[in-house]
Amino acid sequence: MLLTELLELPVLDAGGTRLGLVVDARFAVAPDSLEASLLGLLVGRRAHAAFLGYERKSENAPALIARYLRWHERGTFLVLLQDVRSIEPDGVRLDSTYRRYSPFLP
Amino acid sequence: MKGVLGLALGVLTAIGGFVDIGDLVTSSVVGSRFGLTLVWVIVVGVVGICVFAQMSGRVAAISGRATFEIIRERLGARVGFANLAASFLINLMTLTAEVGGIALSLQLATSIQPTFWIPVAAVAVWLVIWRVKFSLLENVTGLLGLALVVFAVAVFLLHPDWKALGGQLLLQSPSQGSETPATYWYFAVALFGSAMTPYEVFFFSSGAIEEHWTPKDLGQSRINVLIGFPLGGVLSIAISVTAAVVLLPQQIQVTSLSQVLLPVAQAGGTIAVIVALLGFVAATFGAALETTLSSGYSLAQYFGWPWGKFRPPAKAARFHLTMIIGLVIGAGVLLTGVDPVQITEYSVVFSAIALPLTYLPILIIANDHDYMGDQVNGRATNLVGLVFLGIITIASIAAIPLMIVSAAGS
Amino acid sequence: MTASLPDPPPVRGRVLDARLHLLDRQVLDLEGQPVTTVDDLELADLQHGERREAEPPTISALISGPILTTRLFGGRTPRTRLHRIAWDQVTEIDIVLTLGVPGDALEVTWFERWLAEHVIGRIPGGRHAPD
Amino acid sequence: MSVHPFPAWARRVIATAVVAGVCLGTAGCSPAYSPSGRLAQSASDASAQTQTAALTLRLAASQQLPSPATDTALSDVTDKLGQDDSSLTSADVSGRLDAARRRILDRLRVGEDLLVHARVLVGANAGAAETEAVARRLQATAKQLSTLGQQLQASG
Repeated sequence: MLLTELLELPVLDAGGTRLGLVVDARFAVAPDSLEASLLGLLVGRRAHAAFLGYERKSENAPALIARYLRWHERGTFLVLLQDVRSIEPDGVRLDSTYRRYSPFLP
Repeated sequence: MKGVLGLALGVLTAIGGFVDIGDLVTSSVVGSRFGLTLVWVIVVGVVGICVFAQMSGRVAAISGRATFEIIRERLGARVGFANLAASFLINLMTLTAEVGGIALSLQLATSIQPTFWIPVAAVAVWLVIWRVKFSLLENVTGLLGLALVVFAVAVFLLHPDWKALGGQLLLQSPSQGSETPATYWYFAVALFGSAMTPYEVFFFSSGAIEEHWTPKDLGQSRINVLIGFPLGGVLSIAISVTAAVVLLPQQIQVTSLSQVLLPVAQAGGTIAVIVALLGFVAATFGAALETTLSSGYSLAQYFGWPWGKFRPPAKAARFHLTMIIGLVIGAGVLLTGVDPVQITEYSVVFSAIALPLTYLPILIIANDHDYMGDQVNGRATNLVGLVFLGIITIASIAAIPLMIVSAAGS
Repeated sequence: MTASLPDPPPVRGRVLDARLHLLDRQVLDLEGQPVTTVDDLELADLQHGERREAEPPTISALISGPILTTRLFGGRTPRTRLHRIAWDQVTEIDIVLTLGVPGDALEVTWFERWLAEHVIGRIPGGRHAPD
Repeated sequence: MSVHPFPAWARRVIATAVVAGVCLGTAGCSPAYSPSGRLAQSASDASAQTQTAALTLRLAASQQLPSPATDTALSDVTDKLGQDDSSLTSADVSGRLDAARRRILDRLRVGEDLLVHARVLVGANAGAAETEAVARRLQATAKQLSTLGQQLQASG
């Protein structure tokens, strides 16, 4: 599968309620081999403004832009791969026991 | 001693390189129609270009990323592509205007038709890009462009009524004779666009990489920009003043390049005219080089192709092909007989429209520690940057409605 | 709201977001020459349907090519028209991605090489830098 | 997801239509597009060009403008006056405006004739007195054209 086939898919909970869109995919890169394995998906309200990443980074400047974009992207959260039940061409379904994590990058 | 020379050379180049066909035409048009009531826009525009040229140069020197790479990385493929399409077309328009400007300047010097000069100019621009080193082309056109100082000299030779001129500087009722407020603000946007044209930033940041800048070169670049650009802006203002002193009282609204020259002739006679024409050719030729290179830079940086004059052309084939195609299109458009002065007038307004999408990514990257380490923007720079982003956005939104209401300033 | 969410469990290695840190980035070759930009990423072991795999999916290749038109206008590009650069050729991930191979050895640079060979290189002076 | 009564493309079309409507509406009310506004514009353009010819002629006579620049400046004026001439000739107006159009065109053609004369004088390196006489007449024509333009603008 290509990354762009995953991005912008709707994300649904076990009951079929729409939670948002896949705005990005988080990977862990092994320090030596550089193998990049999928950790989870970032779910947000809108996909198209998320590339600036203010809601995931500690950058705070310029303050006005940072604050606006963070407000604009509020509600973005991370779900871990283990909480993803299925990925279909028309949407991503989560387990009933899924948990929301902070989208901030470590 | 070598350091001082290098410094002087950089500053002089920045002054001479600041003015292009857009500044020549727009400053003169505005001076001949509104006197000095719009000079404040040139001042604002110069401060803006100083802030963002400096910022893009700093980002390029520290992170090694030129402006269009950043635009794509920060705006994504889709919005970045929209920006590329708009910037590329506007740049092509400006390129066409500059090549047309060379042809018109050479016509003024020789009275041979521009249709003869257009292909000559396009081939000359290509040859210089193909074979001449980056630093050489920048320095020679910049230094020859200094001939435009003749406009500043002309201001004094005209013995204007300084008091009356000073009175015009203060922002007053925009209605000057038969001009409407819409026309006034339309030309304010045009003047702003001519001072802050995006190609200057593409060229400046890519030039930093062409010349392999390191953070150590930033001091020099800051001085070039902070002294050179304002002095270049003074030349723009001088052009405006000569038009305001000689042409405005006679109700001559500038519509051709030959009219820009008349006040210089009145002030300093034949010799001044010859010097001014040298300045015209150098300024338009230099800007034609910059816009041609910028067309290659923007496309290559978006798609990740190899680019730059420091590589042999065969090592940056698509970059060179883009520039050749750009020049062919520009010359082709001009040979249909369109008026380069009109292309210029539209290109500066469209530049103003495209400004926010170019300057926002620069401002954001200049704050990103991944790219800039601990050299991110300070608070003061961010404040000024944000203020300008606001001004740019307003100008960009207002441009089209003003263009329609004022019938493109007619 | 966001601030009140718990942090995810820590993992070994660097954590990055594909769109933020990989997509649309410049790719350089062994010698630092530009190769392409990252238009898309290929994910191995990730198929449509229920997730059963024990191992997490990994990035298997950088993709470049006319995928851009689909990212711009939607739709899908036939796989055969995509250029793959295997992920294990990536040697460094920074604000650019660096490969451990020369760019000329990669399929993605064929048009650049063809143009250099047949057009730009044939124009006098095209093969050496300006002096 | 909230449900919209129209699909996305329809909303886009509607938004574009509204923006275009507002633009055209303001343009319709703008004096720059009214028939009298356009006539006034042509008159003031022609005035500026005729005035330019007078200035160029004087600078050439006093040896302040080299001859290639003089030729170019005068030929630029000729081109622009020709454009004003053809747009006035083809202007579709009637009644009071048509009368104004004829008056402007009449003055403009006087200007064009003077310009031909001026170019001959420049080519022949004529004396200062002779050129000054033509320059004055060009200036007078420019003044008349400008007055005609202002009258049109004032009458709306």
